[in-house]
Amino acid sequence: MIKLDNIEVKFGDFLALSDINLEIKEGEFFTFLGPSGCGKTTTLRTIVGFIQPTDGKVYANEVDITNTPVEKRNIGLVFQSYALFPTLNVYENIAFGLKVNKMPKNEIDEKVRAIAQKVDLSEEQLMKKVSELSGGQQQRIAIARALVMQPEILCLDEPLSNLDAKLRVQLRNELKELQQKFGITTIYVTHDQEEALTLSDRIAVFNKGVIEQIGTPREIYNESKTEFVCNFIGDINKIDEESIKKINAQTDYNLDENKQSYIRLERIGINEQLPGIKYAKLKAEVVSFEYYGLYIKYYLKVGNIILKSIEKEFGQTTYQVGEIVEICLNPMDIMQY
Amino acid sequence: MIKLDNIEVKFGDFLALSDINLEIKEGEFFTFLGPSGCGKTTTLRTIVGFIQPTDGKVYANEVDITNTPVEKRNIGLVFQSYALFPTLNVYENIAFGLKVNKMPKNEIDEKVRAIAQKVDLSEEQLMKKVSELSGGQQQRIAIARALVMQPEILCLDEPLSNLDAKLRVQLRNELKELQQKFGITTIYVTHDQEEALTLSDRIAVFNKGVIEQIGTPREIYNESKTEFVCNFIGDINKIDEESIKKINAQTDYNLDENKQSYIRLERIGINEQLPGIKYAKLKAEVVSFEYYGLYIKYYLKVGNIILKSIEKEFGQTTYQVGEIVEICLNPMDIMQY
Amino acid sequence: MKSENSMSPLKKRKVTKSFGFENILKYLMYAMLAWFIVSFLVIPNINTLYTTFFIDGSFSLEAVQKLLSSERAMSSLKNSFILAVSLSVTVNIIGISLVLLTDYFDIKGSKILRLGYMTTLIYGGLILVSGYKFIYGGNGFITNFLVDIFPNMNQDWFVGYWAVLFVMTFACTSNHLIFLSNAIKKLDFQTIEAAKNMGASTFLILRRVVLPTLLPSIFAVTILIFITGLGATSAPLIVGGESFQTITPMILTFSKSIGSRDLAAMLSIFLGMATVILLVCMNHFEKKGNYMSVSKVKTTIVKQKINNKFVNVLAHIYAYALFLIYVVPVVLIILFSFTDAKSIATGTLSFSSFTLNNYISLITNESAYKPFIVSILYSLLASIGVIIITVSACRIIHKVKNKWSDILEYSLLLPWLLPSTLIAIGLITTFDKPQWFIGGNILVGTLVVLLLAYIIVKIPYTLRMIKAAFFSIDDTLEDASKNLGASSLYTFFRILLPIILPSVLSVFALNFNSLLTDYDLSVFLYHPLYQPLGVFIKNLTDANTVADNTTMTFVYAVIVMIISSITLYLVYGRDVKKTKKG
Amino acid sequence: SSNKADSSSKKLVIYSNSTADGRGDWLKEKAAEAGFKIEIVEGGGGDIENRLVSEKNNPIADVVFGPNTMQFEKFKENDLLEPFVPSWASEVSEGLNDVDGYYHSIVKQAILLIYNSDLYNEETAPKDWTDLWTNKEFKNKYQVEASLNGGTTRVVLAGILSRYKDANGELGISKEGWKAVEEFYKNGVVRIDGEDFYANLVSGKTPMGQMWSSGIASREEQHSVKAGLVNPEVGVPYVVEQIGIIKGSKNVETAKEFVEWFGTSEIQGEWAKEFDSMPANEKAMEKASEQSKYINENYKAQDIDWTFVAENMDAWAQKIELEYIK
Ligand SMILES: Nc1ncnc2c1ncn2[C@@H]1O[C@H](COP(=O)(O)OP(=O)(O)OP(=O)(O)O)[C@@H](O)[C@H]1O
Ligand SMILES: Nc1ncnc2c1ncn2[C@@H]1O[C@H](COP(=O)(O)OP(=O)(O)OP(=O)(O)O)[C@@H](O)[C@H]1O
Ligand SMILES: [Mg+2]
Ligand SMILES: [Mg+2]
Repeated sequence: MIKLDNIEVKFGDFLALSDINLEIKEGEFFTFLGPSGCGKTTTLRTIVGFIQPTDGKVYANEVDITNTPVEKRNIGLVFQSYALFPTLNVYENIAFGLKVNKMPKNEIDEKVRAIAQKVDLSEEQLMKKVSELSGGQQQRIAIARALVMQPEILCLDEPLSNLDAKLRVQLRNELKELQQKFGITTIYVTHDQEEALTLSDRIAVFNKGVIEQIGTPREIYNESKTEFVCNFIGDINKIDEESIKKINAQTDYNLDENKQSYIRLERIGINEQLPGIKYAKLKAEVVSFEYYGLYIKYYLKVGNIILKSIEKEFGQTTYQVGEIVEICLNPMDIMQY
Repeated sequence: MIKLDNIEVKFGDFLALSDINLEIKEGEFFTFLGPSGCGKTTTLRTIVGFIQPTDGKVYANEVDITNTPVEKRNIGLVFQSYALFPTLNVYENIAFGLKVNKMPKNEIDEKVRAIAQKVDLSEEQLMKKVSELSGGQQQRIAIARALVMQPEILCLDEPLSNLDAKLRVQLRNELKELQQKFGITTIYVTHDQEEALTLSDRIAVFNKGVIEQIGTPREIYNESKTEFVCNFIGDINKIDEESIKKINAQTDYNLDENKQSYIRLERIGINEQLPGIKYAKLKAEVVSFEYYGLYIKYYLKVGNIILKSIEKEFGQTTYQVGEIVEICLNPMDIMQY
Repeated sequence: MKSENSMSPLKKRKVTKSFGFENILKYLMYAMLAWFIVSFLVIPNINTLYTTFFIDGSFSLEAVQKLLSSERAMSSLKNSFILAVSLSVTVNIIGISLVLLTDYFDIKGSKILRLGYMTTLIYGGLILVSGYKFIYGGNGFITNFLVDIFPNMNQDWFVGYWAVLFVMTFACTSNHLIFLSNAIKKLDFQTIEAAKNMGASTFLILRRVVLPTLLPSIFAVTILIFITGLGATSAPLIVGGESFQTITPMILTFSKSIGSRDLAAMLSIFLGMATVILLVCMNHFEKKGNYMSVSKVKTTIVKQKINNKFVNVLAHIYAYALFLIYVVPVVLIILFSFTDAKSIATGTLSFSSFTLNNYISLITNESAYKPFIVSILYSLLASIGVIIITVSACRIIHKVKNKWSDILEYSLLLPWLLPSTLIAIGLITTFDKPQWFIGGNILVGTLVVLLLAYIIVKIPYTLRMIKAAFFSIDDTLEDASKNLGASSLYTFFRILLPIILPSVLSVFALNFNSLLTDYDLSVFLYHPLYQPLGVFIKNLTDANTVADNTTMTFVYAVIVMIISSITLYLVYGRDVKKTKKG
Repeated sequence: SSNKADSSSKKLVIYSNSTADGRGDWLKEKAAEAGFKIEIVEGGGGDIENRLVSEKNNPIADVVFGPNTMQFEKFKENDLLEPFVPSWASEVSEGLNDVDGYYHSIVKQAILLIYNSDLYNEETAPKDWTDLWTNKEFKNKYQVEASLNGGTTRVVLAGILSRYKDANGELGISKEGWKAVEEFYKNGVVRIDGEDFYANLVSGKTPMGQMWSSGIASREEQHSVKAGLVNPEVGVPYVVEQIGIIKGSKNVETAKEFVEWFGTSEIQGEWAKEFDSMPANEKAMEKASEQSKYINENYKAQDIDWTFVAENMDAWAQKIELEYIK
């Protein structure tokens, strides 16, 4: 569907993107994830056509579109700030692209109303000014405005980053539903790990203008290829040499003691007997915990380091501060770099 | 420390607050939680003195301060958007209140530098324009500006709501640390449940201008007094009559079948044998799941309803879509209204 | 998607205009602008300067010498600078306090006060100064009143520096009222509350928090005030007396006498250089300071109560005293337009002298309409023309950020460097003969030349105001429109223009109103058969007429005020209604 | 109004500085009766001059009348005029018409120093311009003009300065002469823009000042004041208002007809009667008012070398503007 071939983008002397290679498949929900300033927006803008790469090619359906102007690529775009036209009402915003294409009035009307219904905008809301609608409704207008053009690809640049937590979760779900309803190929830009994990079919993790890893959420999370990805994708524990030695001693697994070692929070069990595999067991002291409702996060002192672990919460704090517990971990879950 | 006695606030005809009674103890981290427009900010502004209640009294250390003007109450305030003075540099922003109080120059200097150090602002940053600093640093300036006045109480109105997820978590922790370091009585306004749960000593849940419940995070979460609180404080499952009947049949617990019944996600176990208490067991089909990294959220069909449950993630999806599982739940965990 | 698609590129969209056409239009616009600037801004003015310093082809500084040795020229020049500087202070004091009274503090009746303060938008120049003289001058209303109390006082107390300063201070607050009010409304109100929370008093907040944030707007209006002060004409002429004459009337006199035009040009260059220096300084200050609010969520301003009772009373007294200063001249002009010459001369009002004759004679005299029609049409066309030119220029300056756009911007500011009379002379000396770059036409003696002149003098001001509007547009809107397939042209007209329209309209109204009674430019360039209003009114008061036309000038003044009020209502009044409805 | 002019009437644009006080309207009406539809463009002498010069290549005016000989000399020099000798040229007093036939005289005007006769009588009033500054009693009692672009003002200056002609002096004027002008301005009161001289004369603010003779009668009536006219021994400057046709006019033939009509003793006589002017046409002089006749007979013309004045006037004006006006 979309293929980036060795894309490089420079702003003056500054190398914003280099060596970007990726292929997005039809119907896929593909996410660009990365910290601020890593080049996600730049990549997206290269695909949409606002930026001409200094090197490399952009292919759409195997045709080179590197030099096709923005207006002629049929790629929908939803901006971070929505970029709704403030002087037009909701209806006119959605109809804008169709009008530009000189579609007959009645056809426009039909399409606008159809898409409005699909994104749950009422007849009444269509006639309002965009500024009179809430953040969530504005997002739906922005999406409707892009979708009504029947683009083959829909690009979204951090569409949720301006919203508060509750609304973000709600809209995230709406977005996913819409994407599934329309089956449209979607490129999604975010720096929110949770968003990337729950929404995406595949994720490309960006860092400083290069792609560090491309893969499914599970691959990215559990088999992070680089230390950066491992750190960036979610909360993590760093294990020191001493503990690694202990783990090596207890299991027949041979971890490299000189490498940086990491393990995810949920892979550490407390006082747990897990079946099957051979586990390493370490003594730990509960130093503190944080209440999250859904789960409790425990801070456990093991030797000289603090390891975090989560436990599902059953109404009572299972472990008290000061309590000595035994934690178990599977050496296979340790990622080393 | 602070006591609100039967506070009522009207804007014209609109009753924004009624019957607000609460007491905040010294050194406490007290949170106002509630949806948008419920009156959190109004309550805070009543305490700070921007709003005169139409009825009721505000006490500070048992002294009636209802009619004391803003300038004379020694209550620090950190605004949602920080409200830093754009024309003053960081140092001048922090020194502003002291200067207003006509403190000698050298004393101001001492205090500003001391507080700056405590909130981790470097000498160099002190001389910068506020717009040149990042969101997190700006927050610290805002807090330093309030703290340098040595207020007895620090009020914060959604100080994190403008930030992105990663920064929010980081700053939340910094905030908690600062509060503990200074041991200052803190009133915190938020609509983010996670924030409220992890930060607070006690929470007051607001809804439509009244307080629905005051309590510790655990009380609020696990013993929600009203349906609203139960729904608002976190993700929840609604259980239908049919399932309640089954549960009543399996246990000697007698739940009211005609009431609305709720259970939290983490209180539902899948294929689990929990010791001690008598559990109800229900057959369920896994219909879908969502990957969160830390845990997986399963959607389980039980009779005519879908129940959600979370499981700690150990690298493989424990249950497959379509799989028939047995869920167990403790009738005591069911909240009824 | 479907297999037939898989080998084709993304579905091509129909695009409104073909790409080539757009490009041609774009370059056509560039060419037109370049042509306009070179033909009408650069060549005529260079021409003036050339003829000033190159007498018979050789460079000469005779003019400088003459001026330097003229006490009168030097003192007038000095006075102009004194006036410009002192106005920059006094107008800011009054202007800022006006804005604070109407938009920041909670003053009773602020809506009516605002209307009163806005009277300067509907009349200016000669009419305004005459109005003030009519009140404070020798036989003026106030003077008569004062003389009754202090019989020994000098009746001609209202002359000289203080009189000029007084009149111009109150005459020049329009820009504050419009642009500073906007800035106050954009203030981040939370910063005010934060300061309050830290114990700051109302006035400390004003000084330390509010005013610093308004500085960029204050800088911008200060430039305008300074330029106005340097170019002051009517006020010094009428109330300056012998002790306080400024340079512009002298430039005007010199430029009317062909043999002395070099002096006029030379004096203008002094003023121009001062303006340049000022612009450079202001730009420097503007860049140095930081005034961007860091707040993401702004709360709108709530009017501040003045807690101190005494100060509150004082503020109200001050507000209403200002109101009277603004409104009384207007009211009296209206009242006296219904009286006879004698009442006006003696400054007395009585029922017996009330008459409708003035208006009747205006209505029945067909030649009296003509100047109105001429001026309305000219002002309308010129205001539209100047908007078209500056908006297209701003579009380029905004989009193309390079050396050329800088040159474009600065060349459009050129007319600020010369007083309007010199611009008129530049046009005359350049276009009184066929010029190839305008197709071999002669412009002098045609209707076009005055239109051109009106457009030229209004460009710098318009540019500054509209540029600000352009730079506040969210860039992503343009991207979004493009992404939906719209051409640049379509995007511009459908998306960008509507956003800047409010600013465009207010600048349009201000331009229209000020051109309506222009005299300085018109007198040089008007087509003799189409006399504009400013010239017409001035001729009415000319010393060579025997008939006493003072009543008629009052009548004309009233009608001008009515037209200006209608313009303002069309721009602002309707706007207010719309937002209220919405 | 011009209703009487039928559609066939011939259109003309006329520039003039001499159409004030109802002269313009009167002329329009009379011309319409004679079959001319004229548009009059009014303006001060300086304005008219500037206009004609700048419109040289694209003239709008067909006829100009009113400016004085000095100014017409300049027009001629600038090649702005079309030569035409009307039949009435011979009826004009000797030496007033242009010898080359470019312009011809219509009205003579004495430029006088006048005073409010309620406040001064022949005894107490000044006897000559020079008294204004030599006699301290008149300090700040007379009005002067700050702008030297007006025709009358320039003639007054010519009257003063030509008394001090000195080939070695600055701009042809002796030191003494410049001193005189300096004193003249120093002791006078500058007229403020928008103020009316006669109003000030009546009120006593400045009871003396310059006036052109044909304007006196109408103003006396308007302000009900009697003006005293100073009659210096050296005489008073007379200026002659001329008429000419603009070169390049699109209506030269009509213009010629108009000039032919306007200068006749009949029209000039009526004009003189109506507006109290002193016609240059000797035949028309009979119809002039008593006062005009009186002035004509009793106020002798000051001997002024107009060529010399015309050559230097611009430079003088500039010098005075720069150095002597306060
Ligand atoms: N027009 C430009 N000129 C110069 N540098 C630019 C330009 N646009 C982007 N950059 C730089 O390129 C880098 C990548 O920017 P980009 O906007 O792609 O980041 P991003 O990953 O989208 O970050 P964010 O999450 O903050 O939006 C940044 O360092 C940015 O400063
Ligand atoms: N000055 C005012 N005049 C009129 N109504 C007001 C005013 N201030 C607040 N309200 C109303 O009072 C109610 C409570 O407002 P408040 O700002 O306290 O809500 P909040 O809980 O802080 O909400 P949010 O989370 O959106 O900040 C809202 O319905 C609001 O519209
Ligand atoms: Mg970005
Ligand atoms: Mg709030």
